[in-house]
Order: sequence, then C-alpha cells, then structure tokens
Amino acid sequence: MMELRLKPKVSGLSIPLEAEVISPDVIAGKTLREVEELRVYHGNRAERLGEYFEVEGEVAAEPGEQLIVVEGDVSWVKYIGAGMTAGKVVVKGDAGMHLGSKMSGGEIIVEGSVGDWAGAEMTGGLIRIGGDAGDLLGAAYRGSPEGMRGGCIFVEGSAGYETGTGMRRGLIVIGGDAAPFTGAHMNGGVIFILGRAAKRLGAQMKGNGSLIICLGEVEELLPTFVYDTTYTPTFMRIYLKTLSEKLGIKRAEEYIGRPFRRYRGDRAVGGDGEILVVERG
Amino acid sequence: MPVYRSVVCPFCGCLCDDLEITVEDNRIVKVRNGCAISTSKFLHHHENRVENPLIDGKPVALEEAVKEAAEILKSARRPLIYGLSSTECGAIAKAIELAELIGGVVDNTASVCHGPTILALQTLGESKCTLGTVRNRADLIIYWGCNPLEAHIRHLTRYSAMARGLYTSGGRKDRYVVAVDVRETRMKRVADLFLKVNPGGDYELLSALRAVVRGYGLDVDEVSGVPRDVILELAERMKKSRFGAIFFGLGLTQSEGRHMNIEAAIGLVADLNHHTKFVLIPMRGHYNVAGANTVTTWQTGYPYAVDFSRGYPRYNPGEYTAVDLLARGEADAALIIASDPAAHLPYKAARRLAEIPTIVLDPKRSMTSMISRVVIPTAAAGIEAEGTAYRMDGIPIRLKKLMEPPEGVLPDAEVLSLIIEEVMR
Amino acid sequence: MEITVTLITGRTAEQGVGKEIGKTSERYQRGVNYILLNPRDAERIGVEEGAAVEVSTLHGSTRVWCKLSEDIEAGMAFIPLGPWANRLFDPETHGTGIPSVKGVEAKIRRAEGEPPTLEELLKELKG
Amino acid sequence: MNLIIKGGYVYDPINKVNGEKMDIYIKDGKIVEELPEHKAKVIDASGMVVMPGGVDLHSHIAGSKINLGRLLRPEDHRKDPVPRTRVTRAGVGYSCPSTYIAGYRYAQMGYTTVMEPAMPPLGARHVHEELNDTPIVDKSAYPLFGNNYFVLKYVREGDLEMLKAFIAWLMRATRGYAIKIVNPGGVESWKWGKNVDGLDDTVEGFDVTPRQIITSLARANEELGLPHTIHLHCNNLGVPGNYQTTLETMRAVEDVKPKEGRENTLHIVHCQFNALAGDSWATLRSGAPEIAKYVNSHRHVTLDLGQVIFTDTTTMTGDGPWQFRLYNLTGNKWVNSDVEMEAGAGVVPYTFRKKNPVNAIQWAIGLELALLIYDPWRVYMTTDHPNGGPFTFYPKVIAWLMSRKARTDTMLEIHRAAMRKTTLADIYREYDFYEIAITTRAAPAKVLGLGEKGHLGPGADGDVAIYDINPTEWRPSMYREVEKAFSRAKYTIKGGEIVVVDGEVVSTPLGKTYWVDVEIPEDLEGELMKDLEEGFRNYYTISLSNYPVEDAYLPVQRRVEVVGWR
Repeated sequence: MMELRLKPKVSGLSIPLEAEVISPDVIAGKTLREVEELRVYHGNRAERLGEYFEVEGEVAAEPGEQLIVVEGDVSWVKYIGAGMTAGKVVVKGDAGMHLGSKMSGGEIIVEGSVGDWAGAEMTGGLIRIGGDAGDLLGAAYRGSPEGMRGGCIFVEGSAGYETGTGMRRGLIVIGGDAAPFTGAHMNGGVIFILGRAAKRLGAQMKGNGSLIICLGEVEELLPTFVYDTTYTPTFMRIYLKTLSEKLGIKRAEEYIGRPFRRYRGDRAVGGDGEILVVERG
Repeated sequence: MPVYRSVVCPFCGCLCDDLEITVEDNRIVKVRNGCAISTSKFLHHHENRVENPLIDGKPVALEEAVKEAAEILKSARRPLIYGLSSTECGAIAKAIELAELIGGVVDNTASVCHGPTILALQTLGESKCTLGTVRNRADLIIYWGCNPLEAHIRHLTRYSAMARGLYTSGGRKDRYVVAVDVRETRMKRVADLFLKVNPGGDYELLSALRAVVRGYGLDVDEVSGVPRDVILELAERMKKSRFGAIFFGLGLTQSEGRHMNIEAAIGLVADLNHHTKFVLIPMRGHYNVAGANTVTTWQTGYPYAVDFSRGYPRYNPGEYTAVDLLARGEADAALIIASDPAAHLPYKAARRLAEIPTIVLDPKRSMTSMISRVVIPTAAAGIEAEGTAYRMDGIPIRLKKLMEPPEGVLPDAEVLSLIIEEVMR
Repeated sequence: MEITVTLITGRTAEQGVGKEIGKTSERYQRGVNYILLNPRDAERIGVEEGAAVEVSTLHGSTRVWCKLSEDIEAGMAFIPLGPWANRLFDPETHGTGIPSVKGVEAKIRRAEGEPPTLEELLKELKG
Repeated sequence: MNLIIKGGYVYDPINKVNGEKMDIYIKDGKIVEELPEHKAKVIDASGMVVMPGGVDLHSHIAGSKINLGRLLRPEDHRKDPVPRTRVTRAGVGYSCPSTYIAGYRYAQMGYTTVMEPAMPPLGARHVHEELNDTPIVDKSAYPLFGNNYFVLKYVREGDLEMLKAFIAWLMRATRGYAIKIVNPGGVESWKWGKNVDGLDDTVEGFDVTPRQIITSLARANEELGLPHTIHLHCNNLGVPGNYQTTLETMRAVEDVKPKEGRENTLHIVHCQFNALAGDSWATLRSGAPEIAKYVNSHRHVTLDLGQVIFTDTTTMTGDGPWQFRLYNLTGNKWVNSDVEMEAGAGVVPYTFRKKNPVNAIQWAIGLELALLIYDPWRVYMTTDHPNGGPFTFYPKVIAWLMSRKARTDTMLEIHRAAMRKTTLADIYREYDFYEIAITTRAAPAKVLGLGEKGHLGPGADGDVAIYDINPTEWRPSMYREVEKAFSRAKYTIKGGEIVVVDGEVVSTPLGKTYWVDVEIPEDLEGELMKDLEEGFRNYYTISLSNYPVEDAYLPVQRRVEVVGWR
C-alpha cells in the first residue's frame, strides 16, 4: 500500500472540522498538491485540507492501494473515512464524530477513542477502535429503519448509548462495557459484549437472527425478555475462535465450551431475538 | 374601555382561546377565564421590561443594536440561533431565514423538552388527535409523567378529564382516569388510579404493558415498582376502553431512556389500535413550541437542531442541538429569541453563552439578557403583536394584538428582518 | 450528615406565575430557589423548613432553601427548573440533544451559608 | 415586463391550437393579442414546444399532513439536500419537499398552478402559511367535508339548504376552493377505530350512509354552482375489488344535475388506488378497463391517475383507516392524526418495488386509465404526490403516456403481473403533445373552473412553459428526450415574469391563492350561525370567532365570487 501521512497543524479546535475527504476513495489518484487543496469545512467556512494538515507521503492510483495515516489527535475532525469503499485509514490518536459512517469497504484503525455515530449505517469493511466509542456506534441515523448492514466494528474499550441501533447484519464487538440500549431495534447481526452490559439491552429487538452475546456481567434484562434455556451453543466456538484469531481478542477463547443462558425477546414488539449470557464461574 | 373577547393565552401549549381581557389606558386591568399563570402573564406583562436596546449593558439606538448584532452573526463561524417557542410563527420563519443566510444552526427549545418525542416519532410514527377528539370521545385518559395541575392548568377542564363533549356528556364520570408518575403529585386526587413508578423505570413499565397487550404473560412479580396484577388489569382496561388517550410530559422525555421511553409509549398505543382506538399526545410546554417545530419542518424538512453550515439543512440532535453546541464550546456566537437558556440549560452550556457574544430578543429581562452583549427589546406576541401559534396538538390559532407596544419597540419578526437586511448589506 | 436522594426537577404553577412577572422578581426567585424534601429526610440531615441546604451531584452543586412536605416521599427530592437547579446537571445528551434532568442521584446536607442570590449567580455565570 | 415568445410550436388545446408555429404575447402579466416587438423582450422558442403553464389539481404540498410526512422522514430528506442559491432558499426535496423546494421544482417543470387537495378546516391557517412559503406557483386548497360533523348532521336531517349554507360558510372560513371528500363516513367511523365498507354502510354514530353524503354534497355543489365539482377520494381505497365501489359511486351521482355550463358532477381522485379488481392481494388484477368503459359512456365523471412510480415515497391521506391498514401491511412507521369534528389523516412511508406484483399491477392500472379513457379532457395526470410517487416524476409519466416503448421497457423490468393481470401490454395508444397539453394543463384548468389558466388565449394569465424539444422531429422511441425536456423547462413564465431559464430558477415571485366566496342569504346564515355557535360551544376546543382564517393569511389572493342562491 502507498502511505499518505496527514500531520495536524492545529490541535483541539473547538469548532470541529468536517473532512470526509480523508478517505482513500477521494485521495487516491490525486497529486499531493491536489490533496492539500481538498475542501474541508470549518463551521460555515469552506477551507483547504492543507490549512489543517501537513500532507506528505505517497498517493496510490486506486483506493484499494491507499493507506492514509493521520498522525495525532484529531478528535476535532468529523467524517474521517465516511463512505469509503476500499483502502485503509489509520488514526494515531482520537477521532471525531461520524468516523467511517456509511462506509462499505476497507479498514479504519483508530488508536484512540472515537466520537458519536462511528460506523453509523455502514454496510461493509472493518473499523477497529483502540479506545472507547461514543454513542450510537454502528447505529441508524435518526429516522432510518436500518443501522449497520454489514462489516465489523471492534472497540477495545467501552461503547456508548444505543450501540448498534437498528442493526440488520454485521458484527460489533465491544471489549469493554456497553451503555444502555445496546442493540435496540436490532433486526439481525451480532453484538458481543466482553465487559459489563448496562440495562435495556436489545430493547425492541425484532428477531431475524439478532444475537447479543454477553461474556461479562449483565446489569439487568428487560422484563420483556424471557429465559428460555441454558446450553452450550456449538456455533459459539467458531465465533470465539474468530474473535481470537481474526480480531486478536485472545481472552475470547476462555469462553469456549462455557454454558450460556438464553433469553428471547423483545416481547414488547413480539420479537424473537436472542440474548446469550455466559454462566458465571 | 375595550374588552377583548376570545383572547388567546400565550403561555402554555393549551392556547386557551376564551379569555376576556380588559384594557384601560394601554394597560391590562382585568383578565377573565385565565388560569393563575395566564392572569399573571397579562397583568404583569409591562413589568420587568427591557427598556432600551443595549450593547454591553449600555443603552443604544435600535439601529446600532441591530448593526452590532449583524456584525456578530456575520463574523461567526458557528453561530447558534435558539429559543423561538414563545414567539409567533412569523418570527420563527425569519429566524430560520437568518440562520440560512449566516450558515448557522437554528434550534428551538423542543430540543430540551419534547425533542425526544420527535426522535421517537421519527423511528415509529405516532397515533394522535386534536384535543377536541379526546374531549368528545375518550373514556380512558392516562396522564403519564406530566402534571397538568401545575403546568397546563386548564387542560383537565377544557380538554380532558373533566371536559364534556359529544359522547361524554357526563364529563369526569364518563371516564376512567389514570395518572402515572414517580412521585405522588396532586394528580393523585384527580385520578381513579395512581401508579407510582420507580424513577427511571418508565421504559420497563411501558414495555411490560405492551407485551401484555400483545397477549404475553408476565414472568415477574413487579415491574418498576408496579405489581403484576395492576399491570395486567390496566392492560385489560386499555384494551376494553372505547377511546383511550395517553397524555405525557417531561417525566418521560427528560428521564433516563428519553426518546426510548416515548418509543415504548408510541408502540404501546399503536398496538392498542388493534383492539380499540388509542392516541398519544405530548403535553407541549411553551405556547408555540409546536409552532417552532412546525415552521422549521416546512421550511427545512427538520423540526429542530438544523445546521446550515454547508448551505443546505442538516439535522442531528446531539450534534446540532443547543445544549451540545454550547457545552462542547462549539458555538462562537448566539442569538436567543424569546427564551432564557442561561437560566435553564445545564450550567456548562449556560456558561458558554456568557463567554461568547450573545444577542437576545426578549420583551422582558432574563438571566440571558443580563449576560448578553446585545439586548433588543421586542413586543410581546399575543399582547402587543399578532401572529400564529400552534397549540400542543398542532391546531394553528391567531394571537391577538390587544395594545401598542412601548414606544419604539418592534415585534420579534420585524427586528429579525432588520438584522437580515443588515447582514445582507 | 449527608443523605443521597433521587432528584426530580419540573415546572410548578408558582414558578410560572413568578416567571410571568419577571425573572428578576422576588416571586420568581422564591418560586425556584428551593428544594422539596420529605420531613424524615430533613430530620436525618438536621434541617428544618427554611434552612439552607447544599445539593450536589456528579456534575455540580448548588445551595437552596429547604421546604418540607409529605407530598414528596423519603429518598426523593424536587427542585423547580431554574438557575439554581441548572448547576446540578450533566450537559451530556448521548446523541439526543436533551440532558437528563429527572431521576438524578444527588447528595444533600445542611449548607454553611445562605443560597446565592440571583445577582451572585449572574456574577458567577459571567465569570 | 412585456414578452414575446417567438416561433415555438404552440399547444393550446382550449383554443384548439395544435402545434402551430406562432408567437405568444404577454403584457402586464396577461396574454394579449399582439405587441409591438420593440416594446417587449423576445424569447426565441423556435424548434421548441410552447404550452400554457402546467396545472396540477391534486398534489399534497401544504398543511399538517405533508408536514407530518416531513417530520416523520429525516432519512428521506437526507437523500436530497438542496443548497441555497443567490435567488433561492435552501431546503430538502424527494418525497416530502420543504415548501420552497416544492415551489421551485414545480416551476422547473413548467408548472405554474398547484392545488393542495386536503385541508382540514381546523388546520386551514397552517395550509395557508405553507402555501405562502411555496413560491412562484398559484394555488388553492380544498377543505375536507366528507366527515364533518355539520355535514353529517345536515345530511341526516335531509336539509340541503343548511348544507349549502354550511359549505358556503366553511369555504369562506377556510379560504377554500373546492369540496374535498375523503372516504365519506369512514373517517368519522375511524374515530372509533372502525371504517365503512361500502356506499350503504352506516356511519358509526350517525344514521347516514356514504352514498347519502356523496350525493348530498354533489347536489349542493352543483346547486351552489361552485367552480369545481366535488373532489372525491372514494370509499374502500386500496382494497382489492374496490373498482366496484368506484363504479357504484359514479352511478350514485348520475342523476345529479350539473351546474350550468358544465357536464360533469364528480371528480374521482387518484383513481388507480380505487381501480383494483380481484378479491385478495393474491388474485389482484386491474379494474381499469371496467372503469374506463363506464367513463367513456358517461359524461359526468372526471378522474386523475394517482400514477405509481417505482421509488421510495411517503403515503399520506385524509383516510385514517386506510393508512392503518397500510401500516399493518408494511410494518413501516405510522402516523395517525384525528381532527375533532371534521377529519383525520395518516402517513406511512412506502416503497413501490418493481418486483412486487401488486405494485406492478398498480403501475399498469394508472396508465391503463389514462390510455383506455378516450377523452383526455376527463383524465388528468397526477401521482397524487407523494402517494403514488413524488411530483418530480411527472416527466417520466409523460414519457410512459407518449411512448409505448417506454412502457414496454419498464414492463420488462418489473414483475410480470403487470402484463398478466392488466391490459396494458395490449394498448398501443400513445399521447401526442396536444393530448399531453390537455391532460397536464388545459383539462385540469377547465375542470377547476379557472378561466384564466390552462390556455394562451387573450386574457389568460401569462403562465407559459417552453420545453426544449422539437415536436416535428420527435418519435415515441425517443422517450428519454421528452422526459428530459419536461424535467427542466427551457423557460417557465409565471404571470409574465420569467421564473425559470434552462431549468434553473431565476426569480421567485409569490403566487396568488384562489378561494371561493359564496354569499349566503341572511336568514339562512342566521340559522346556520345559531347552529354553529352551539356546536362549537359543546364540541369544539376553539371559539367560533377564532375559527375563520383572517385575511393576513392570504397576502396575494384571488377571490372567486359565486352566486349560490338566485
């Protein structure tokens, strides 16, 4: 891959910068000069990317060959990698809102934490977040019937409210704690929670194979989820192995062979989704 | 001395329109039919007024204040226009035009009251009706997380529990009334059934009711402090009613769960429509907060939290809402119209208003006006200026002008027009 | 002595009446600078009707007058919305635009001094 | 400004001009016989089509219902953001466009008159406020009558005089233009969660039938001599087999005598939704041939299409029970809104899919109606915006009407039910430009009774659309060109002012609002007011005196005076 480096010239802007141009799809095929001239938006002003970042490195011909490395904290930059279809973006610090929203392919790695709406309505690709995720990770934007429709998000730390709202397909793995309403309106897809799951998990979850797997403690389940059985699902081994091997979550393997309590719901919507909670001990 | 009849009260979302106001020497001397708050509003409208346009607390000419306001807004990168729920629709329209012109954000106070109701509606829809439909038909009325006795004082008698109508000639005795709240309010005395729900437990209770209405059993003894039997009985009563209505307030929107609480209520009501007729009506607080949402929606497609920084409207509560923009330190200038966010928003957000150049349009002095760079007094809509207001159920009503505003004081819409002209200059 | 309660905010008719006279009016200030406590809770922290109490949450603290009533049950407290209450709340809206101002955990104890006046609040707000 | 439109191929069916090369003169906003060239701006229209400005008699563009649609659908707006320009405001488009954008986009297609067809009287101010923010086009709104308490009361009492007085009063109170009826009786029953299932069902709580409501209102309408006929959304909309209800409805008013100078007494709206045959969704087929057969042999009926477009749209009607049905069919989000004493509404997002057999049949039915009814003066192109699809797809519908190839190409992409369950594949008829001019402007203007609209004769409003397509060279196989030309008018002229050039809005005057004013005889008015006062006191939640819309809401108005009683 060809590596393009963006070094922030400023830090901690109070008015965030909107820079959906930080995407292999936009940058590939341009000259460095053209990359500097790309439009970014600071409040109501349209400005040059080059005013905010030093641009160096190499530009690839195709997005799939493009690696973009953002060197530093850019929690003040929104829409990094939004809508990208291929290539790779690495952020060596925090990133702002809407990171990788609506992306359909490629990979984004954030070493720090991300703001709200990361991976919202994404349909493919991989997002890895080293720190914490904000609210509405992989969620549907307001009014949309569907959130994440494919791809994978892995957060090492905790995830905020309404993670995976309206999720239809794909995988979200939360290494730390999950805030309330994780998996709300889920209608397909899988969410793993390794830390503590807050209440209202899977609220208004419909079914369609929706699955929330809790490897940590669960604060409280809604009264509209009903205990079904305790068993050792065979598919779990495959999932846990995948987490370990593909995402590097070695501790997932500890849960192989462990029994899970299965709850079905959400009956409030006549749903038939599943929450699997690992048996303690 | 002129007596105005059928006057519309510009205080709360009830917009009662049967007031009789007596005016003597350009002063209101008598109010009939008004509630305590309404009477206070009319009788004291001349007190605590902003007497002069001010810049940094010093009296200036209107032109100067307008010029300063335009200057501030023009040079800002992330200007916020906020308030708008206690003025008439013409002013709201002008505020949106101005926001568009300066590439700013326009938000209204719905974002901190019934914004969650709108978020829920955008996910699920909503079954609702005008208040007269409840008056004429409802035989079951539930007040959930709201207290009309404090906030919508004539609601019970004009529109709901006590009102008599086409199929409810017996008034209160033709109805079963339920109140649900986290504490025992005075509504307990009004209701046939009062349910005390644990704080933050509304979502669970609504979900449980919904599951029961759908025909599921309930495997737990109680939900959020309400015993199973009570839940089963209430669900049955809802299904058996001929026309049911749930009124709800900030007890649902501002507590844990926020829009998800409203989703649970909307879902419950939608499900009940498979058994009978059921509606859900938010108790909108400020008299024209519904109008602020309505006008913003027809002009921009979105009800509040609208960002024009990229030339076209974008919408995202949590990102473009006033509390968030201020608390994150994003807004670099603010124009506040007919609202007092410095007194009501969380401190961190209020603090930001004091840090940035803030402009206030308000008839009266407020916390916000006292920390603002520019203050422009305006005529009180519904007393000194006419215009449209939308009732909590969406009915548009014409506010009346009963008297002249103080010398040189213009309505909000006209001041905003002057600012727009100045910005375009 | 300090107790932990669940704090509720809201509007009251009295606050509405005062607000319509004016934000600087005596009646408005009286209508919003208090906390409603159950007498048993008040006893636990050793305050009476009319005493000043300090209310604090994770996000801030404020001082208000204490009003006692059986209308509020022990373990809960009520403050009308306004410039005294707004110092207690988290501005975080979790992607909704609305802060959570009902059902917040708060600690209450007897206050050292009197509650701030509106002028003092203003001064502080201006920084 | 004076204008001369030179050398275009003019289609002006009201004046029987069929593609003749001629010049059009506009002076002070009106069409005139002739103008000296040096006193006017000249627009060269040679090689182009010149028509009167388009007239849409049924499009939900203003008021609480469309605004609920807007409120409900941020995801729809995000697909189509519209930035501000030097002359135009920002907004959103797609299925629920913001008011400004609706005005611009109509003008961009060469439309200059648009009617909002469902105004709940209590929400009349809202409708007018939105119409005032809908620039360029002239407009009006039709108040809802079919489930109004006073209408039901006077129908039950058989008191036609009071019914007429009430109609006259409500038209003035709401500044309305025509009598709109939506699922008569059904919407009232829906307030108890019920519906009516046909013309002779009894309305819950009132001892009247839909048949009585329709015929009484039609009679009253014709006796009053209102400019338009009753504007009816039939019972049983969206129910398989409902074409029979539609036929029965048409028969029900056969003996209503039309007002002088008019042949028709009934306009059936978005007929496609009411032309379903078969007895379930599985056995659904087209009922359009039967309806067309009836319409072809009876002069008293006009209808509009409600053409389906394959896209994601937002359905919204005053027909609450139908919207509840649709919600149950789709599981999509659902808004219901009942209006005390008068009306109701519902909103449900809906996607018409090419591969869905029902949608494919619906698509074909709309076109069948347009093609099987011989007289284009009685069938009008609409999509019932946004129900069948957004109005911005009109050029696509025009292409389907004008080109069998366009229809065939679509038919090949969609579910075969369109071919098997309808007659569309067997229809060879293709509209020409003259017929398009009839169905999109001349005929709707005529049926609305708008004498100054829909034509280019002297005295007409200076509303002109110029499309960059040469009719002498055009062939039906070139349907994409016609679609393109009608999407972006070369020029749109409104009231003598150039508002669109090359498909871009260059000026945004505020159009006028039409309303009908009928004077009520004094004694009758006295009796009516007594009744109204009692009704309002007992059942409404606003005072009678706060009900009528003030003149402030109609900054540019055109009052159409009607002598209702002679």
